[in-house]
Amino acid sequence: MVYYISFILIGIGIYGFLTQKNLFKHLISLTIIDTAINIFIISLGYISGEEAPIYSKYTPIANFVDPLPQALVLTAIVIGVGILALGVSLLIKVYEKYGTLDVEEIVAKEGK
Amino acid sequence: MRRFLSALIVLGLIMFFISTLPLIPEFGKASLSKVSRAFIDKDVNGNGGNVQYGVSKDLENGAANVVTSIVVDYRSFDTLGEVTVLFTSALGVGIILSGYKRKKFGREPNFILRVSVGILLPLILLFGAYVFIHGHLTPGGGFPGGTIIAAGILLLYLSNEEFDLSKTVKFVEGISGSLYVIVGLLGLAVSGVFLINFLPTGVVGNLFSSGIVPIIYILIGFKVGAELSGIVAELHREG
Amino acid sequence: MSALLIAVPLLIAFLFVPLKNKIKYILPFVALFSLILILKLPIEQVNFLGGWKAPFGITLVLDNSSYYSLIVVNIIFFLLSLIPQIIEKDLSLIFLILMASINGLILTGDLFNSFVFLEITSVAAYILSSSKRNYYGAFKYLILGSIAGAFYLLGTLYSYIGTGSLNLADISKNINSEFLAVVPILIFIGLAVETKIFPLAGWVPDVYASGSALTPAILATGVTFSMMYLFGRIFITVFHGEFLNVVYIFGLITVVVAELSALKQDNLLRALSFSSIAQAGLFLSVISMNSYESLTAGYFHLLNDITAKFVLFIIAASIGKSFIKNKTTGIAFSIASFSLIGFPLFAGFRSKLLILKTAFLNQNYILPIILLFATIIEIAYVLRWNIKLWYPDNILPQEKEETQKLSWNVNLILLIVALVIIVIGFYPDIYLKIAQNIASGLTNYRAYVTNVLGGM
Amino acid sequence: MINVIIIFIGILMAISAIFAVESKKIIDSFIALSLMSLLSVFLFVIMKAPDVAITEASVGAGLTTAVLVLALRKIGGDKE
Repeated sequence: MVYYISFILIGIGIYGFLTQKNLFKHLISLTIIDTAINIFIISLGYISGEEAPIYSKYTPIANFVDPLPQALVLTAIVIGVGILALGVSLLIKVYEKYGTLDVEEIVAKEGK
Repeated sequence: MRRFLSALIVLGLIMFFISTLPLIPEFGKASLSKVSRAFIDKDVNGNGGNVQYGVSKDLENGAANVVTSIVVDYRSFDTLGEVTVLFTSALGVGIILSGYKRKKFGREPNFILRVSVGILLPLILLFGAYVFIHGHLTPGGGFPGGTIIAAGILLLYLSNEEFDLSKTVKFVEGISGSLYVIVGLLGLAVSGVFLINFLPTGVVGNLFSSGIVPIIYILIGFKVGAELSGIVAELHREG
Repeated sequence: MSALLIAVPLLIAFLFVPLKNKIKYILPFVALFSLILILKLPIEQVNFLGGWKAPFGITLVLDNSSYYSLIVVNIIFFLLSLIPQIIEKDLSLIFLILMASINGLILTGDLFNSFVFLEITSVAAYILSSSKRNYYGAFKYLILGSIAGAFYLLGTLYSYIGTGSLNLADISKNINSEFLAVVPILIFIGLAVETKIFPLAGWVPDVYASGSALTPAILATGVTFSMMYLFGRIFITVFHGEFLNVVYIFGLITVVVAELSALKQDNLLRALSFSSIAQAGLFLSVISMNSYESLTAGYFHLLNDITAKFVLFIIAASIGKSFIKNKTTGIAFSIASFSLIGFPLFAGFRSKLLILKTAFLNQNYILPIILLFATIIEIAYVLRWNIKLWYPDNILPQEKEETQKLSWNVNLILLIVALVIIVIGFYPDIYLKIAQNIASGLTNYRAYVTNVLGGM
Repeated sequence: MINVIIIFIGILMAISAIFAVESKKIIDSFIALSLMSLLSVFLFVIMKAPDVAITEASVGAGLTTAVLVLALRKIGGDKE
């Protein structure tokens, strides 16, 4: 079930990237794709009936879902926010240089 | 036309993903891989198994939170790389946005904002510190902890016109990053392996356990906090 | 010990954040240190990071192929660090990080770890490509690169599900044919942006032709080489040459499209960028014949290409409209460009000959035709640019005043590299030995698996 | 029961993702994006990944939105 959710979200992200002309929308599409892939990865390690992979008073013995995908997603989220911040700062400079964020207008101004 | 074509591409992509569904286990019916099994049992080097909370001691890795043990110990090198990504992008934001002046509001920030920051900020910082100090016991760790601290710093920027932290941020960022690498190099010096956990691991579940894991997570917390605060500060300058 | 190649540049980058301006003078020493360290390292060494054994922890693998790739990449970095004029003042830190990440990308024996290093490399590349106010090109590169990175991550996770491990050697041993139908597609999309395959190579001219000399000089040489190494490592060693038929077709399409576009350009840097795409396509289609000979030919050609591109891009970005004031630079440019088209007696000729030989050996007749076609187009535009730069027709007097003389160290390094091109044209053994070692390391996947996982 | 919740969250996520991509005002897309991130936090909690959930909540839903809004303010607010 969760698989379909993440596939549809990846699809929406790619669709937004292909159709939208505002550069902000491209960054948003990228974030949607990242989130969708994170959900997909976590769902690959989910085992129903098992607990979160933390030893504690309530779960003293190992009955855990797969912890490795969770560790990978942790890394992926942080990388995603780093790239987003970089993209945002580039976008500010693009706006400063061209006065617009519309792809077609920028391409037209580049040509001149 | 463009929309139709894009929809077609997207549909093809989704069909491709759906066609891979028979390969992957049904939702909720995944099985643990041998790697994960060994991580959970802390049995990579063959002397673990049957870990019990508050009882097992001196295992190869003492973190109660298995995800933390993977992130900061078993796959610590990934985390070093991840911190580097964040470091590089914070640096890049600084390079790309250089030449902006400090933001001037023109009028006093909202009274409620100013007063509540004074009350909230210590709590936010304390909570952030709690999250990354207890990263090996409870959910959380250096990354969310650092982000929470950065959120507190953002509040300071929004409420106080004179506030500037960029020098401190650079300093903290550089020092904590270097310390991370130096801890790794210490392992190289002590036992000939980069990033080895060379401290005693203690009892699973204690605050002072699992060797270098809490130390590294605290360093990561400071580093992530400093980097994200740096990014926020750069974005907050006057355009 | 090989971890030092990554740790030392990173440590210096972290330490010098508060003193960014001093770092420029340290770069050559760091690069030299890495180079000496590599030469001192023993080959066939596997480094288990954190002391966790192979399928569990992260490994750094130093075998024939990664050893020689490291030497190539670090020589490039060393040469670039000796030209401090082209490194803008804030970019020195990025240079260090790029060095660490490319060393890591070549050394790593873990699929997810290679994703992390891929992202570090890309982030550093985005920042480099934004120099000279080229923000839109960098933004385009960022979006494309990150979406490709997402696909790479998906491929990584599929192979984790298929084999229960992230270790390259373990995946190579255990992956089954069902997963081999899916994972290579995702990884191919993930690497297509960095290896400049046709539908996803649209960012290249915008980024390389920004006018900065450093950006193309690093991205088209060191970064491209390490990406091609990673491509070979993953597709040849790990996937045993599965999916390479598709790569072959994409490579040939890339060659044709890029050469035709290069012909149309009226900006030298853009023409060179398209030529860079074309050479990448040629390389990929050559190595997708998947034999020891074809890999040797491919990497030999790649080495010649990056040597020539190193010279061409630096000159094209830093010189004005003519060679009037820089005769020596002009000579280096002409040598490199003749090597690019494969003029007899130059290095490029040797590698193109080797490619033809391998193709006929494999009874492949499409590749030679495409190669011939590409060479004819290359001759057309390379000669045009040489004539245009040596005998500029309508140059204004004040433009002539404005062109500056390049300083002695740039000229010296460019001349040395140009000399290397000529030497390789007569004695190709040095480059051939590197290429053969890389090829034997990549094709011999049984040795790789036993090397990493121990005798099993 | 858990399936119903997941489907419900999934539909909400898809709607907010479409809204984030298609909305005319940029600030609206940021809010929709933030909402989508928050919903994904629920999914992470359901799938027993509290570490990821807390990270996504602070990074994805919190800081990402802050960064985007700061950038939007910097280029002079919402046009169109």
